Amino acid sequence: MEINWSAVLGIVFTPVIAFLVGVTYGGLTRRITARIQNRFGPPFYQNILDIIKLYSKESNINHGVMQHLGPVFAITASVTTLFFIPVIKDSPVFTNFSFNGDLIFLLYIMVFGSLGMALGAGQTGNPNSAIGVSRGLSQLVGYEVPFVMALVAIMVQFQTTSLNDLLAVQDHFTKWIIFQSPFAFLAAILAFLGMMGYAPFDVVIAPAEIASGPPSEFGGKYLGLMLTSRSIFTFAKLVLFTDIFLGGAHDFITLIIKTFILYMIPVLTGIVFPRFRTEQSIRFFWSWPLFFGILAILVVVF
Amino acid sequence: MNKNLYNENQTIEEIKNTFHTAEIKLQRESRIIVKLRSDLIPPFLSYAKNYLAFNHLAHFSCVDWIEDNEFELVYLLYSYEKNIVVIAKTRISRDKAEFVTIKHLWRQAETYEREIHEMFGINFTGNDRLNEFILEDWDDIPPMRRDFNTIQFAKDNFYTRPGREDAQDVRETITKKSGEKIPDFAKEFSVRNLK
Amino acid sequence: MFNDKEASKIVDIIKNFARKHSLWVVAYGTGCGAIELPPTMTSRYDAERFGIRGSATPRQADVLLITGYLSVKTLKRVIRTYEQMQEPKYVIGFGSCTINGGMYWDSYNTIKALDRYLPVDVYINGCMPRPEAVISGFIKLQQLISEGKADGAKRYRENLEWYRENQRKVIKNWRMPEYNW
Amino acid sequence: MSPVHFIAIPLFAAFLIPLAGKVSKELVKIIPGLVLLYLSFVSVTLFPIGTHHPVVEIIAGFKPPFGITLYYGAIAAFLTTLITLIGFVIWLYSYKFIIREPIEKYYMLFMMLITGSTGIVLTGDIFNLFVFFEITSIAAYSLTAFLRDRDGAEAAFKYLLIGSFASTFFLLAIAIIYANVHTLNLADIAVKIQDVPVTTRLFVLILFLIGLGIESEMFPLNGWAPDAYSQAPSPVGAVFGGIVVKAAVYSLMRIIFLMFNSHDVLHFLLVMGIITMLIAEMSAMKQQQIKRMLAFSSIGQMGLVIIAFGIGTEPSVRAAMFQMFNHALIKSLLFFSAGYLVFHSGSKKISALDGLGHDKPITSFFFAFGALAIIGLPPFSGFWSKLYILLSIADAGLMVPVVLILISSIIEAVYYLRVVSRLYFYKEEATDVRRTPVSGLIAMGILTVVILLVGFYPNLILNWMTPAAADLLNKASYIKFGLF
Amino acid sequence: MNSIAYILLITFAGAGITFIVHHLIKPLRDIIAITVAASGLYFVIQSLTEKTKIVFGIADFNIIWGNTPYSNLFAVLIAVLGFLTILYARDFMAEKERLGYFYMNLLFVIGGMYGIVYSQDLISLFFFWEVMTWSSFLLVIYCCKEAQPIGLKYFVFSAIGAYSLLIAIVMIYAQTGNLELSNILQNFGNISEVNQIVIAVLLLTGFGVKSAIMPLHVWAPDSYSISPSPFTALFSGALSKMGIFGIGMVLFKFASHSGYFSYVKIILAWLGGITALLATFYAIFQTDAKKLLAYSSIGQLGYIIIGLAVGTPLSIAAALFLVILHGAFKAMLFMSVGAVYFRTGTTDMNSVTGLIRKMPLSFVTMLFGIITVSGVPPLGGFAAKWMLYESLIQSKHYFLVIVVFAASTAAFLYLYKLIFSLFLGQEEVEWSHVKEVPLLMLIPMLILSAFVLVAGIFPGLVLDPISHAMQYLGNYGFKYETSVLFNEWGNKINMQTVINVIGAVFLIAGLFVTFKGLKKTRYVTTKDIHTSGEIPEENENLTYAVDFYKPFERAIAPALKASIDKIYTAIGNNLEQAFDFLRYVYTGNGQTYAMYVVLFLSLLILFAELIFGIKL
Repeated sequence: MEINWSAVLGIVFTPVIAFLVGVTYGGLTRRITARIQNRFGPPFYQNILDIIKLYSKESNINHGVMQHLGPVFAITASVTTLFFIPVIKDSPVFTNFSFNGDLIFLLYIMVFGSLGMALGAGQTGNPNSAIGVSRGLSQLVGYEVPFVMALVAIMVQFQTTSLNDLLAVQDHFTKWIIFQSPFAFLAAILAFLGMMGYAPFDVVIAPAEIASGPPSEFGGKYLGLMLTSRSIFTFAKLVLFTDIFLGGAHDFITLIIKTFILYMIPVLTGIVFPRFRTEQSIRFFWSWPLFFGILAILVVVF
Repeated sequence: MNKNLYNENQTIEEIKNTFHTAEIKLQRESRIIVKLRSDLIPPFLSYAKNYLAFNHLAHFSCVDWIEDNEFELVYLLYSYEKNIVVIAKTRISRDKAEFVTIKHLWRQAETYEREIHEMFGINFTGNDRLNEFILEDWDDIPPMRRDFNTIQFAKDNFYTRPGREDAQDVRETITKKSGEKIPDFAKEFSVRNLK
Repeated sequence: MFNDKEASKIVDIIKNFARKHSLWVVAYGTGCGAIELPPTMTSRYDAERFGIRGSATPRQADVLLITGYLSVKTLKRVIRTYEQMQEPKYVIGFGSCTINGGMYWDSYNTIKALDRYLPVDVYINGCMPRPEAVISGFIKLQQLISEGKADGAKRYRENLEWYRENQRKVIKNWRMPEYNW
Repeated sequence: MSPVHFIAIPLFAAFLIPLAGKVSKELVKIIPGLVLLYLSFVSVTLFPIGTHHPVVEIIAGFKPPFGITLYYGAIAAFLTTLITLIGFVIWLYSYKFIIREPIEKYYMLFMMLITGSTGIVLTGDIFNLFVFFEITSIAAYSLTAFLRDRDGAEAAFKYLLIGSFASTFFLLAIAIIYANVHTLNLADIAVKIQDVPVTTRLFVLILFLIGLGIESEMFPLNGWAPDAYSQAPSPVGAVFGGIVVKAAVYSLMRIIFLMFNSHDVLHFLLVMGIITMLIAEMSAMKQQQIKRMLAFSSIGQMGLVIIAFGIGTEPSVRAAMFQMFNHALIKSLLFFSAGYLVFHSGSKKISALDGLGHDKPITSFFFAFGALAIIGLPPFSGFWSKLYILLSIADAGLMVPVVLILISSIIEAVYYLRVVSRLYFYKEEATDVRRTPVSGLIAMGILTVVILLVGFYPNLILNWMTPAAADLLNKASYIKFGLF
Repeated sequence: MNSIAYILLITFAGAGITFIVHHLIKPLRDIIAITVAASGLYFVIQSLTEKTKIVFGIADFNIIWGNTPYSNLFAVLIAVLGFLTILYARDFMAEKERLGYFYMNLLFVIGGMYGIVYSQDLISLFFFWEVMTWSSFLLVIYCCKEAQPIGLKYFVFSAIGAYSLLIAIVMIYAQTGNLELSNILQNFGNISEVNQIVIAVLLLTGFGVKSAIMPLHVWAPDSYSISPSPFTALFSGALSKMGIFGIGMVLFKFASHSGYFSYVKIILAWLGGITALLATFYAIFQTDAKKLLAYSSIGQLGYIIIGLAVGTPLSIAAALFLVILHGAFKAMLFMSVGAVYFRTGTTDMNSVTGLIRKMPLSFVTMLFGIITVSGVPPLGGFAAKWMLYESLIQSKHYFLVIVVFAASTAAFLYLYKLIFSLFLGQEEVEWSHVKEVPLLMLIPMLILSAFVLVAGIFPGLVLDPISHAMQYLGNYGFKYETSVLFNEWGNKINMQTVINVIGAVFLIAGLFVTFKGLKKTRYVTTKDIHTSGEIPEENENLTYAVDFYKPFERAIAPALKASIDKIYTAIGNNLEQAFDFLRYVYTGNGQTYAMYVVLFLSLLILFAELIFGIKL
């Protein structure tokens, strides 16, 4: 059977590129935060060095099979999410499996990773990680509801649940969904803040309070794998949002520009805001984003 | 002493006519030193607290007079209204180091007493928390007692890196400048003769 | 085209380069030196330029800072934290108290020479070194790492008995779990 | 082998027992058994004849409308079989149960009761009906007081007081009818009642309703029933629940359908039936004593039968008869098992029954079985009869009674299952060592087997119900045969 | 005799025999119970192929038993779950007493369920419905004294349900004159529209009680948690499906074409949604594992009801798929909680902790169970959820989608709490004696886990019988392949690729993590954790389980106040008071009774014309 080389190429390279872009974005965030705090900050490739250092750790500790597999769940979820999103519009290399899945599948696969990590963190036995997980899951319920509202509003407006159809609809600059259904975009972006886990909503991995929450017992290669999957996941979410709202990207450069702009929203809000308590963040997600979500659906219904 | 010391004198008068045996001395403005017999301390403290408005126990410490074989307990009381500090001193014997707790007057006295118990070995009856406080697994004699040779203990238990012999004794430079003389009893503790 | 020895050499170079530029410090201040760390991290001296970052738990950390005098009680916790850290780990001793007891040279409660109890890689002298000195200490550590000479963990592992014997001399009731490196 | 035997033989036995008592105690116990056995044999053989073609028996040669005639139709056949069978089982149960002193009095009264109820069912003459009514009532009064304790006497007195009301009103009604119509034969009255002036007919109807209403325990008139049932010994309670009340309801219905067969009267009966059922079930919920609870529950079931009769359509009467049959069986089973449970636990209180399920497994199994059957759960016969009643009511187009019946059966389920689960699950250590005698177990066993049998094959009984319902309903055939 | 008759005969006879055998030879009883269940399963499979019908008259109604594709679906579920529960019960109930009573009632319940599913006429449907009710009642009150009030509450609710069924049956009989299902359906149309609605609503309440829709669910949590574990697996797995079976019949076979009926459907859908949401919120704050699973089971039934009530072909398929799946994963979860109870003696989540290394297979079963319940891709739950959401979106129930999605996201919370507090977390000395459950209890759990996995990869296999059933229900067709699901807008999801991708990435990452520095990776106990230098003693309890979701509780506290249970208990109590007034009616002294008689007489005479009318 003839192997579709470009597809194989896509499968091999997409995660690598995603990792690199994600990691550089992480590095740039640290540099921008430093700049805002009036200091130079680490070089942009600092995150890569951190990850290489973690992988090069000589001794690794785990508390059992579930913790051993926790990061594996995380990386599986992020890579699978990546594969099911058309990274670059109708380029043979970078569409991977996006024709087989749809938005609802993506919604669930994004949760698969955090559940796997939660199970791994659970087995460590460290009370801090358990507290972190309970906060994480409560917040998850918080931001999922407005996000789904936004997605439902879009799906109904364009009568499709598949990402490729959405991309096909947004062929021209004015056709972007950010303009066609602004309320859905607003709800989704506010939910995106919760998804990224930056400052206002980083109660889950609060370093001082609960010793960095779930990953408190993860060291060495486990932490390395977790950070890799986190960067890939960030890239995947960014691409997902660009595909839904900003009409996807024809080539790599527009993709980078769009994703970077989107990425700056949670980063900049993160730097400015102090940390919310869990119930405050849930109440936040169920006030303004929910209001916009309902508005988005009402707009579509009438 | 030109400030009018009305408050201070007033307090001294009141203390004098309730505790006749007390030696009261006005050291300076807003500071009175009272020396009492050991069994008069608790009544004096409650009297000062309830009647003379000395409602703040500033400090409670102990001094080891090894020469007279006595411990000296020093209570510092402060009155917000009168802005005066009363220092109540008393002497208890060093061998039978026993005293009564004043926990019922000020709760924080309990912590002071625990520290004194750990550092000087004075047992306070009525304070039930005289167990291990700061030092963990300490089995030697209470370290703040003057008969406890700190340097010897440090030398035995801890490895000290060689090379401090020619260390300059900071006290000599001070005395050289100000012309004072190191008292002979402190001489033996200089770094030089650390064997 | 190049044999196994060169390959492992290149891998070591990359490893050391990464380890050199990403030092995660355990958030664990023992003595008065801990107050020196915030200024080194924040905008004026910005240790993050060198990849130095705090980490909440010993599992994630590489560098253990002993900032100042180390009482016997804290030594017990420090040993436990050190043993929980992962293999290429380094210890930096801050100030004269860790070098030779400092001003507490005659105290009954503090240890006088840190390297008898823990394998120290870098000492920074000064009765609390200023942030510049701290950063120079880190730079020194980074040099040692790149030359591969920062092998404190290996030394600890090899002559564990000697370390244990010193530690037991100071810590009376031992009751510590085994160090299963 | 004629219907007269049903009356003559038990009456003769009733008088024979005191004499036999002189000879030997055992004989006294045997005679009623033999008599009832023979009677049930007779009833079974006569059954096909009766249902096919009603047999009219003339006593002492006088032709109707003067002489006393016995009308042995389909319904009479069914009821006599029911009475004799239940009578035999009750005799079997009380063989070992009644051990107190005046045994021959007990069996003599028991025989009188059997004679009275069979007489009510068979007679075609209204005055004769009154006579048999009196026999049954007197036997019932004295049987209630059989245990000779304070409560027994008080209950019997109450029953006597209200019973005498019933018989006086009944007699008054007969007198008025006789004054206007000059005949006592039921068929004859049925023909001549039309030309009696309306007001007197109205008055006679009210008197009949009150008279027979008291006996068939309609709502305001059934004050006596709970005390009588609970104070009488349990076989007597079974007799009341199983036989006496059935005969009373039959006579009320016979008179209503013959003489006052109008829609309003039946509607009135329906309403009274519903009220009786609801009030009885609700008060059963609050009872603390097990036999009083059973008494109220049997009043409730009778209310259900009256409702079915009140509908007045052919299927509903058939369902009512089937319900009467089931109720007789299940109620006697419940009274029997309750009798032994009270006997073992020493007190009438329900709370004393805790944990009896473990050390008296068989008796409590029978009680639980009876409880499940009476609620109307599927594999038992109670289910079919309740179902048919509901179907016939719905057929007649009324939905409200259906809902009310179901509500009352929910209440019934609650208080029965409360007792059952108390029996099985409150753990108590075994205090009483006496075993239940075998004869009691056999009696209960027979009833359980019959209930299960009818539960699986209801048309065993149902096929006989259709002719019985027809016989009760169409006045013309009764008159034709009655007047001979 | 065809297979249906065999099934019913064997099951009911088997129940009787087991009861008798229990009193004679104890070990034989288990073998008989297992063979009875196995033969039931065998004949059900055999009956799938043949189209049989048994007709016999009983009391001038003829009883018809026959199997339709729709009933085959449920019959297979009952057979499989029944067989597995009895297999599981053998060891679980080994040393408990009154086992004859337990097995008899269990087989009665299974027989009752077969009867319901195979009955083609309303009389036998009601007959078996009642048999199932009282035998399950006897099982609910099996365990102990506290079970008695719970059992009574269960019986009263199911009696209300059963009697509303009976009223509906009686009305149908009054309207159409006969009770066979086949000709009822023909002339169901000519019943007046109002009656159709009333009958439908009555049937829905009747079946709704059994499938625990919100207002009628009050009995469910207590009864599920108090009854013994093997029976709870069957109770929530199969018994609640009888309610769903009925609702399906009503919504599609008895469906009247009047406009109002669509309102009934919408109300039912919203009831299902509220059930799902509130049940999930209650489940989150439970401390007892079985109570938690009970509420979760009510929530899942809410989804099924939504699927049926929405009515588009895809949503019915989702509902029926969930029926099969819910049976499997709910039984799995109750069995693994039962396994924990079997070994530790308690299901309280605050005391049991850290059993993963001691009971690995039960852990795997529960892991598969919670993955399926949460609907995360690799396993079957995702296919069901996917179909449900697609159908809800396409059928314009936008806000219902949001409610359902909020409920299923909140489900992650209690699912994680369940597996975390029982299996993960600190490994305490207190539970060091625990070891894995015997083999016979493990087999059912593992079979169900395998089934759930296969249902995830090849949903088509399960969808085939479902599409036949839907053909029977109202010839609804929907497009699907063995492992690709489609929605009405033509979008599709290929489960095969999903599983391949996840599997491949998982494998590569797993190998990488395991073999990277394999020699130097070491296992440490849960006591060797970062406690900032302190050394925890051996028996020091570091578990975090009490008030696990306190912040979430503070966030949604207002929503939890409303509880229907209080209303019901209030009704119950003042009904009790109402009956008290009767004490004044039956005062107990003769004179008042005599006065009643006279009063009644005078009343009759006064209102004679009114009561009896003139035309006597």
